Amino acid sequence: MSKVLDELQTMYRTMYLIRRSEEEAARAYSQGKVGGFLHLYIGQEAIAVGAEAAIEKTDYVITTYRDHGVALARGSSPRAVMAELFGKDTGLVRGLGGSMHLFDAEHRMLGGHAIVGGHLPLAAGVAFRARYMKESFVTLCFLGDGATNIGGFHEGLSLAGLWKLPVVFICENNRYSMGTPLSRTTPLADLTVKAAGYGLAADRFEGNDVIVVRDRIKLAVERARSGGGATLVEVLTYRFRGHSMSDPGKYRSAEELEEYKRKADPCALARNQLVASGIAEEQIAALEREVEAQVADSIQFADESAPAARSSIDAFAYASGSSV
Amino acid sequence: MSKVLDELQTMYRTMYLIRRSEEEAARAYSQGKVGGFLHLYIGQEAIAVGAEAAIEKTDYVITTYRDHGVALARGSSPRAVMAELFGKDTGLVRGLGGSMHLFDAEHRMLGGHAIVGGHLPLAAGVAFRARYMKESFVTLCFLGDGATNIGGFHEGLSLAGLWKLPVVFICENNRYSMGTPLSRTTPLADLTVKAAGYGLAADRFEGNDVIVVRDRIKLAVERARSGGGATLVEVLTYRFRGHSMSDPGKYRSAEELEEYKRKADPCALARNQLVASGIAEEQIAALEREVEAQVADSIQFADESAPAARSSIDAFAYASGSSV
Amino acid sequence: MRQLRYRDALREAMIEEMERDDRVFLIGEEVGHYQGAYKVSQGLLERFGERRVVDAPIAEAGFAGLAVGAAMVGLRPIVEFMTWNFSLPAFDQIVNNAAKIHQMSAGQFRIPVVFRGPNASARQVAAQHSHAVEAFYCNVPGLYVVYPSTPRDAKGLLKTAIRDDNPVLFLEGETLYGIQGDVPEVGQEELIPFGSANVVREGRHVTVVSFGRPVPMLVKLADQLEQEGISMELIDARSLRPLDTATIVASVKKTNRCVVVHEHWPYGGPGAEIVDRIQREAFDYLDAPVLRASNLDVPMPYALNLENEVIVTPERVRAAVRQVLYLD
Amino acid sequence: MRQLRYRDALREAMIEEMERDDRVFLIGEEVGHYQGAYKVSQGLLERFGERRVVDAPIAEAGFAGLAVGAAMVGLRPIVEFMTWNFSLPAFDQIVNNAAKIHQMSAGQFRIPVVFRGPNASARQVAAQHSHAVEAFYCNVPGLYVVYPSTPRDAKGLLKTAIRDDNPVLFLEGETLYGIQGDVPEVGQEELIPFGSANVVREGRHVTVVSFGRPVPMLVKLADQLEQEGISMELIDARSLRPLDTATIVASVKKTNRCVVVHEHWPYGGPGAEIVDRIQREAFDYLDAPVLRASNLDVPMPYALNLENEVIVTPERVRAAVRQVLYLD
Ligand SMILES: Cc1ncc(C[n+]2csc(CCOP(=O)(O)OP(=O)(O)O)c2C)c(N)n1
Ligand SMILES: Cc1ncc(C[n+]2csc(CCOP(=O)(O)OP(=O)(O)O)c2C)c(N)n1
Ligand SMILES: [Mg+2]
Ligand SMILES: [Mg+2]
Repeated sequence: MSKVLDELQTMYRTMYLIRRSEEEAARAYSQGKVGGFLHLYIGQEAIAVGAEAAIEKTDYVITTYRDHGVALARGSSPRAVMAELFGKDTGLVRGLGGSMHLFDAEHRMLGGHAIVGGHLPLAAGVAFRARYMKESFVTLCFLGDGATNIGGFHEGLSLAGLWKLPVVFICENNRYSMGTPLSRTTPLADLTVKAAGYGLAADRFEGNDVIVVRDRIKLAVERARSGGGATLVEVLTYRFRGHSMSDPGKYRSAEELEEYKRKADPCALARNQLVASGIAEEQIAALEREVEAQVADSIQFADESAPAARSSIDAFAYASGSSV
Repeated sequence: MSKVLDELQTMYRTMYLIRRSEEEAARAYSQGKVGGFLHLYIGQEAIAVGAEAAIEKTDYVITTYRDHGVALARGSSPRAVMAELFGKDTGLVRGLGGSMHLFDAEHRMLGGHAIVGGHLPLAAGVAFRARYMKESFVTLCFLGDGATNIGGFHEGLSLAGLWKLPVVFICENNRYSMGTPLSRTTPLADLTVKAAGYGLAADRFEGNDVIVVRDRIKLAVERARSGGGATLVEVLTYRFRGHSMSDPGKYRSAEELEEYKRKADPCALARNQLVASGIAEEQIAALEREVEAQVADSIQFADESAPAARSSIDAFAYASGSSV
Repeated sequence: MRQLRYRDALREAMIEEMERDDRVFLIGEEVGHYQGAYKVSQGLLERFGERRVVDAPIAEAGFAGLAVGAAMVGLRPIVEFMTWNFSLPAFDQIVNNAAKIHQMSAGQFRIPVVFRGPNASARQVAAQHSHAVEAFYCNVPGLYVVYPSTPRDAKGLLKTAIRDDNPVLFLEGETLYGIQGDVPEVGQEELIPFGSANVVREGRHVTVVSFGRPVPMLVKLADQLEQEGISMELIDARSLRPLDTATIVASVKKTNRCVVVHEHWPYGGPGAEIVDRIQREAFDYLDAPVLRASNLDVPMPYALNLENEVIVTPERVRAAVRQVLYLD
Repeated sequence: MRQLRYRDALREAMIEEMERDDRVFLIGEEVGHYQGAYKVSQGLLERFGERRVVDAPIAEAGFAGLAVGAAMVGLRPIVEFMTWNFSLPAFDQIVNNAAKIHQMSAGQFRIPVVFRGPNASARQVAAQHSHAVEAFYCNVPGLYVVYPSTPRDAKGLLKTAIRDDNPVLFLEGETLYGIQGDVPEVGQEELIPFGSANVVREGRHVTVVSFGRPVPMLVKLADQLEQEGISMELIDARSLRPLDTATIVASVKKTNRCVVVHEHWPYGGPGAEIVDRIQREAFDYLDAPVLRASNLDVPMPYALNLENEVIVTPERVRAAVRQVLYLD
């Protein structure tokens, strides 16, 4: 199989892993096995997966509370992710963070962050290290369309623009912040109009085709890596579920949702591309079965793991020791 | 005398009042009669005065800690302003606010505010009232060039843009925020590039000619008043003194300062215009003597006033009563 | 009396005050079309329209500041923070503008803004979403801080807050929204004044002072302790700033022992303030040091079993009560 | 010992630590070319260059957050707030990011950031520029808070802060920068650990606990009281979180009386926390309630005569001392 096809297949595999993982997480939530807020990534899989394909393992990513897709795309263990949602000691962050706070140092995933806009300055800081140490890594910072009116967005982009930091801000415009359509949060039709105000480059595209996402993000990544500074990328997408599990989604019509599902399902799109490229249905189905098994395994693992450890309550309030 | 000339003379009078008032305040500061921070408006007089000439008494203004010029332009009593700097009970805010916090409800001056960017959302709120009550007043919000990177700027402009609020943001770009030239705080040469990111109109001009300031601000004011929404106006200017009295101003060359003083002194410019329009030197001198006397009177008044009242400490922590 | 949910009592207070005074309006994220993240504002958009029920974009410092500005020129905004956690990006607006403009202007301007929303933990929402903010804000002169635990107090205090000419921080509880309780009939207007604590239950052996979310748990605990022979007086401070020191001190002078119970972290805050006032004003009456039972001094963990240990538990309160009674 | 100004001691600590560790850098407004608003960083730009002495635009949440992000990936930033007042717009970054990322990531990331700058009133700068912020921050687990009052403590605590792997809030004083005092010779490295109070002066009749700016005033007061026959033990807590409860309690067990003195507003904060711990741990030793002398509970006025009354005065401390000694 060609390298290109191989990559598409790998990307589809991850997207399907995210999709199925999220669906099972939703089921677990309704069974009471997952608590708190659960923000699903269903419908947006092409973005995390395409972006991941555009960077190196040595690059960094940081994102919002809607973070499962990014973590899985980065390579975090599906078992550890699921166990985290279940609040288990085997979870990615030992049951301390839950759905909104997946951190994975090994995979250079700098967290899910739950205060809208609060992580953009952090992203600038991570990129600041590259400049400070003359290192060539790039930082990807995911954010929602709803985050573009808050101070953290402005200050993060201001610093990135001023110091030409190697960071790519990826605004996943899923057209809603919670129940509010974009048209009621900004007078702009195109969010990248904001980029010029920070001296940033900009890009904007429909983000349901994972190949397109990969290639367009790559442009911004290369710009950052080669000293060209930061880019604000607006990726148009749609979330197929409510904002979180507690949102019945009454603010949009069933027709609108169905239309997006029919026309813009990133998983279906990628699958069709595989089929169109001549991959046998059989082979795809095998891959999907493999993923199913992996997701089932992650659920079982999470189910059977020991609950978060009592000792974790005190163990992590402060870092012990110092650099001395 | 023509109405036009009359207006120019009135504006010059106010500019000269500000200039001389500030000079005397500086002297009083060095005599220990004024404490805390003292940020002078010298060099920027055309902006407050030109802007005032562009609005009605029923309009509102709000500004930063560099607020003496705006208060005097609005019509606050020079006595009360000076007494405030002296910390006296007869001060505009009874010695509670000092230089940075001149408020004057009667003249619809909504204060000097000392947290950079913090007052922009307030300005949006004042303008919000006009929309809420279907009133036609306009709000002017002054800010420094250094305020354009902070969250308050972003959120204030975002709301003003979203709801098309009748507010004019007047960025007094005096080329420095404290000791930092603009080039080290933003990659932009033109701050109004930011306006598009909020769906605001923009304007930008040299602001040392008070007539130009009046006419250009008027355009923005009319836009606001007629339902056209907010404008970001960048007015280029220069401050002739240090950031505050404690700043020796080592970050700029004597030549640069002298050049601005020679070419761009707004008071000298206005005076020259009066002369060029045929006003007799004698008449101008008489007006200046009048101002001198007024300033001397304000100093004497401040000097002789009783200190801030002990009772003011407790009297204003809370508003007594309620709307019941 | 009529039974009402805490959530509905809040809504009723807003409706009554909005009908009474056109200057009152509600602004916040998802308060309108979405009917409120926690449905406190359900139906308000339909009733009052977009002019008075304003959906704001995610810009807490922006709309908190907008409310302060609007108040300076005579409007009376109610700001809903989707949760109080999101007031942290607006901290400067509350502390530097809302709290100080009245004083800085020597009384020329008033800031009649109510900031409200759910406070403290809300079941497994982890470290960034579980702040009990009263320890931050109670320190600040110029602000009032209230934290009702019953539907009746919710309604009566919110009406007072809306009519007050000062900025009022109004703390609610996500897990309180659903509780039911007595509320006076519509038409029987009740304005509960700030600075008056509520003696929820009289007792002889020990005074327990609390506020907000832990109160319902303490009512149950009082029953249990009763059966164990311990008579517990329960005081719901409900208004934290101003604080009704007199009622608390009078109780301690009677029982001679006190435990203060709260959700905020142990260092400082109203918890420590209440202890300080008691030891200062009832020093000669105390038979034991005043103890506190509170959340543990750590960021809130997500896992339910850990959260249940971090949030103040009845067991910790019971232990403290027994300790001040020298029972162990 | 060598005499050094507080300001110069801070600078020396930064220089030594920056020379020791290339990952340490300074960022803030006017710290470089302008040589620091209060000249703490004078000469640092020349010495270390623009790479390590970074002038930031006015964007406190931005550069505070940038520092946290940089720390997550191994740098060790020192953030200078021109004054602590300007940390209020960055409150969320400090409370939600700096304080919590270590815990939320189950220890995968460390946040070795020092946030420093002058705290509390600085002579007639009025309501928005006079905050004593310790009452806001000491409540928050995940943070350390220190507040030295002498040049020696300033240097020794700042070095400890820079080497610590946790976020440390380092409070200085505009009116402390100029004071001189003993500092060990260069080469005689001194790291003062957090959580250890300093018994500035021993005494028999009453313990006065304080921290930060009021301490020099209290040293003078102790002299005066001595002449009036009152022997005052003065404890400078200097580390507020963690707090050296043991040293404070031991002193109170000796003197049996205590006054806590601070600049922050009276409601809550470290002031109330210290009282609480004393009444809890030295209950049987107290001959009088613990009293506090603090700034008045109002926004800071501008006029000098009013400011002088609002800031905690020696007269108020003296009155409290006499009261706990039942002398009036
Ligand atoms: C400062 C802040 N305000 C409010 C919230 C509550 N909240 C969480 S997510 C969200 C909507 C965000 O929308 P968007 O940025 O478009 O991201 P999406 O959820 O669509 O991925 C809101 C209002 C928050 N977490 N932080
Ligand atoms: C949030 C905040 N950060 C820092 C300061 C300290 N400070 C006061 S004025 C100033 C410079 C502002 O420059 P600019 O906005 O250009 O206004 P100008 O003084 O030139 O009129 C700074 C840094 C402050 N007041 N508020
Ligand atoms: Mg969205
Ligand atoms: Mg400027």
